[in-house]
Amino acid sequence: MNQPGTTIIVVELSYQLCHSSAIGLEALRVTVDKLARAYGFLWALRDLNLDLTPGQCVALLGPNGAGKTTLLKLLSGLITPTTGEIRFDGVIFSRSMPELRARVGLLAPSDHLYDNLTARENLTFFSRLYKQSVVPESLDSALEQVGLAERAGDYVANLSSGMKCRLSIAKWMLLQPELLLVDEPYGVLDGSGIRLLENFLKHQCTCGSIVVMASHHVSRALDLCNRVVILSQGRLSFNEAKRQPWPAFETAFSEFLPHGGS
Amino acid sequence: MTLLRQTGLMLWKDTLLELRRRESLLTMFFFGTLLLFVFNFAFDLAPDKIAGMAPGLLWLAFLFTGTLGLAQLFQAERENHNLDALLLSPLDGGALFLAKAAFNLILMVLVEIVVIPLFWILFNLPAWNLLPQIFLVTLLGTVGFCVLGTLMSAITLRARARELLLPLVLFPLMIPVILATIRCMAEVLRTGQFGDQVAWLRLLLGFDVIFLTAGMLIFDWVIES
Amino acid sequence: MIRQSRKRKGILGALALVTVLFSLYWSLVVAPPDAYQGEVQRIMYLHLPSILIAYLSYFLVFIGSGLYLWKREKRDDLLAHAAAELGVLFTALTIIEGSVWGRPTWGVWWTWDARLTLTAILLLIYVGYLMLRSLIEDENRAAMAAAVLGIIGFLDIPLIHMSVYWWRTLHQPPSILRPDKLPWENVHPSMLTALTISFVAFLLLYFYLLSLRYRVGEMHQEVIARRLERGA
Amino acid sequence: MGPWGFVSLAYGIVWGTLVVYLIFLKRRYSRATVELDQLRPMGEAGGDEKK
Repeated sequence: MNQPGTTIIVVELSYQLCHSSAIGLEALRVTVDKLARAYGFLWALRDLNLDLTPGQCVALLGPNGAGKTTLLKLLSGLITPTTGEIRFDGVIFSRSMPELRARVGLLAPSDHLYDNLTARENLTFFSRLYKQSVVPESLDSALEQVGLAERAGDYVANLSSGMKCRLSIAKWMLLQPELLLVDEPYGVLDGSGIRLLENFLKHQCTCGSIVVMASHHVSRALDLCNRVVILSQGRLSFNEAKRQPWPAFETAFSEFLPHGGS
Repeated sequence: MTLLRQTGLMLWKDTLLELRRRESLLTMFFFGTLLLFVFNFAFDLAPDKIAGMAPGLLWLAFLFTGTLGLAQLFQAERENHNLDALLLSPLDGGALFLAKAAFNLILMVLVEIVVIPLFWILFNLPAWNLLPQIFLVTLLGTVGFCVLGTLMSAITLRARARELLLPLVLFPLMIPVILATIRCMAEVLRTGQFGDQVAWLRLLLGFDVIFLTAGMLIFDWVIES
Repeated sequence: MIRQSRKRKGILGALALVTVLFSLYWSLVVAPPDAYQGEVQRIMYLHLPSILIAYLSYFLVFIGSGLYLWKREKRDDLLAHAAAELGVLFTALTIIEGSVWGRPTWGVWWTWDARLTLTAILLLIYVGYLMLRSLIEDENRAAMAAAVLGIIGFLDIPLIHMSVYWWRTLHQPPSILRPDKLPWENVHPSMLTALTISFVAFLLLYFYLLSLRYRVGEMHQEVIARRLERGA
Repeated sequence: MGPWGFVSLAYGIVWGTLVVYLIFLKRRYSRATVELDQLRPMGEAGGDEKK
C-alpha cells in the first residue's frame, strides 16, 4: 500500500498492558474474515475482512446505511453473522462463549442504564455482572473521574442525557473491556465531556485495548484515531493506518461525502 | 456457580426495581381481591355449591393476576435497550430465565398468601385445616405458570399488541396445569387428602420440570435480537 | 430447476385429485354402511385421516422449528410456517367433522368428549402460533419466536393428551372415539380399504398443498428481497 | 335431517373448504409469480447470492 520514496510518518503503536483485567492475558486480537450479514435477503454487510490488533483506535466512517451499526452489533455479539466469522485470539466468537463477551463493551451514549436505579446502583449491578468482586472505592473513583460524584444517589431517569453518557463512560472505565465499541458519542456530550471521553479512549488504546468508534464527526474522529475504516453500501472501501500526509484517505473519503464534509 | 450468582444478582436488581416502581405487586394484589368480589356477584354462590367452585374461581384469579405480572416482567429491559445491555454482558440466558421466573413466582406467591385466606373468609369455607395442602397444590401450579409464562412473555416481547397476545399464546398451553390443580384442590376440599388424585400431582411436577429445562436450554435464542 | 419442480408439483396435484375422487367414490358408494351407526359412519373416512394429517403437520412444525433454531436456514422456517397454516386448517376441519358426526350420534353438536376437546386445544395453540408470527414485524424475530413456540407447543401435546383423557375418564366412561380402537364395531374389509384410500388421498393432497404453500412463502421472501434491494 | 344429510353436510364442508383454500392458494401463487416477474427483469443483472 505504501508508495515507495515518499516520506511517511506512521503513527507508532506503542502500548503496554496496564489495566487490571488484562494482567496474565495476552492482549486481545480480533480478526474478522469474510464477514457478512443479511437482514431477510438484503445484504447489510458483505465479505468484510479486518484485523484489529491491540492498541488500535479505529474510526469507523461512512454514510448512513453503510453498515457501521451492523458491524458494531456484530463485533459486540448482539447479532450473529450470516456468513463468515469473528475470532478473538483465534477462537470463534459465538453466543455460547460468555467469557469472551466479558471482554467486549459497547458504549451507547444514553442507553444500557436502568432508569429507576441510582447511578451508583447501576455501576454496582453491571460491575457485579461482569466481574466477581466489586470494590466500592473503585465505584466512587469512577464517578469522581466523570464528574458525577455528587449525583451518585440520583436516579438515572433524572439525569440529563449528557450525564447518562458520562455514567456509561464510568461504567466502561470500571469494566475495562479489551474491545470497546463506541456508537456516535458526540451527539450528547458537552466540551468537558468530549475531552473526558477522548482521554478515556486514548488511555484505553495505550493500555492495549482496541477501540472502534463509529461517528459522523470526521474531524474529531481523525484526531483521536490511529486507523480509519470506511464502509459504503456494506463493503469495506478503505482501511489504513493514519499517516501524514494522507492522500489515499482524501480520495477514499471524498467519494461519498460532498467535499468539506462535517 | 456463576449461574446462581447471576440469577441472584438479577433477582436483587428486579426486587430493587420493584420496590422503587411499586407497579407489579400492588396492582396484582388488588386485582386478585377485586376478582374475588366480581366472582361473588357473577355467580350465586349457595354455600353448598361454593366448595365445588372454589378451586376454579381461585385459579381463575391467579391466572389473570399472574398474567398482569408477566406483562410487566421485562418492562425494565424494554427501556434504554437494556435487553441489549444484558445480551452484551456475560449473563447466561438460563440465569435470566430463572431470575425472571423466580421473580414472578415470588410476586404470585405473595398475592396467593393473602388471597387464599381472604377467599376462605369471604366465602366462609369451613375447611381451614386444609390450607397447607391447598397451598402446596397452588405452589406447584404457580411454578408451572411462571416457568411457561416467562417463556411466553419473552417470546411476545417484541410483538405488537403483546398484552393481548401473551394470554392467547399462554393459556392453551397451561391447560394441563389448570386441570391438574383444580382436580387436586377439589379432591382435597372433598376428602381432606389427595387419594387417587396423586397422579395429577405427578403430572404437575412433570410439567414444571419439563418446561424448566426446556426454558433453560432455549432461552438464549428467545431473547437474541 | 424451478421448471422441473413445477412439473413435479403438477403430477402430485393430478395424482392427489385422482385419489381424492377415487376415495370419495369408494367411501360413499362401495363401502357398506355400519350396522350400528348406519350411513353417518362414513364421516369417519374424513375424520380419522384429517386428525392424523393435523398431527403430522404439528410434527413438521416441530421439526422445522428445531432445524431453524439449530441451523438458521430460512427454508426450515418456511416449512414450519406452511405446515402450521395447513395444520390449523385440517384441525378446524376435524372439529367440524367431529361435531357433524356427533349431532346424529349423540344428539348434540358439541360434547366435551376427550378427542374433540383435544383437537380444539390444538387449534387454539396453533392459531396462537400464527397470530404470534403475524404480530411481530421483524422477519427474523418472528421466525425465532415462532420456532420456540413451535417446539414448546409440541412438547406440551403429550401433557395435554394425558390431562384431557384423565379429566374425561373422571366424568364419563371412555368415549367411543378412543385413539387405539377403530370407532365402529364390525370392521368390514371394504371399510378398511375405504379408510386407507381416503387416508392416501388426504396425504397426497396435504403434500401438494404443503409444497404449494411453501413455494408461495419462498416467493414472498424473494419479492421482499427484490423490493428491498431495489429500494436500498 | 336424515343420515345422508349429515354425511353430505360433513363431506360438503370439508371438501368445500379445501377447494376454497386451494383456490386462494393458487391465486396467491399466481400473484406472487406475477410480482416476481415484474421485479426479476430489473434485478436480473445482479446475481444475488440468495440465502
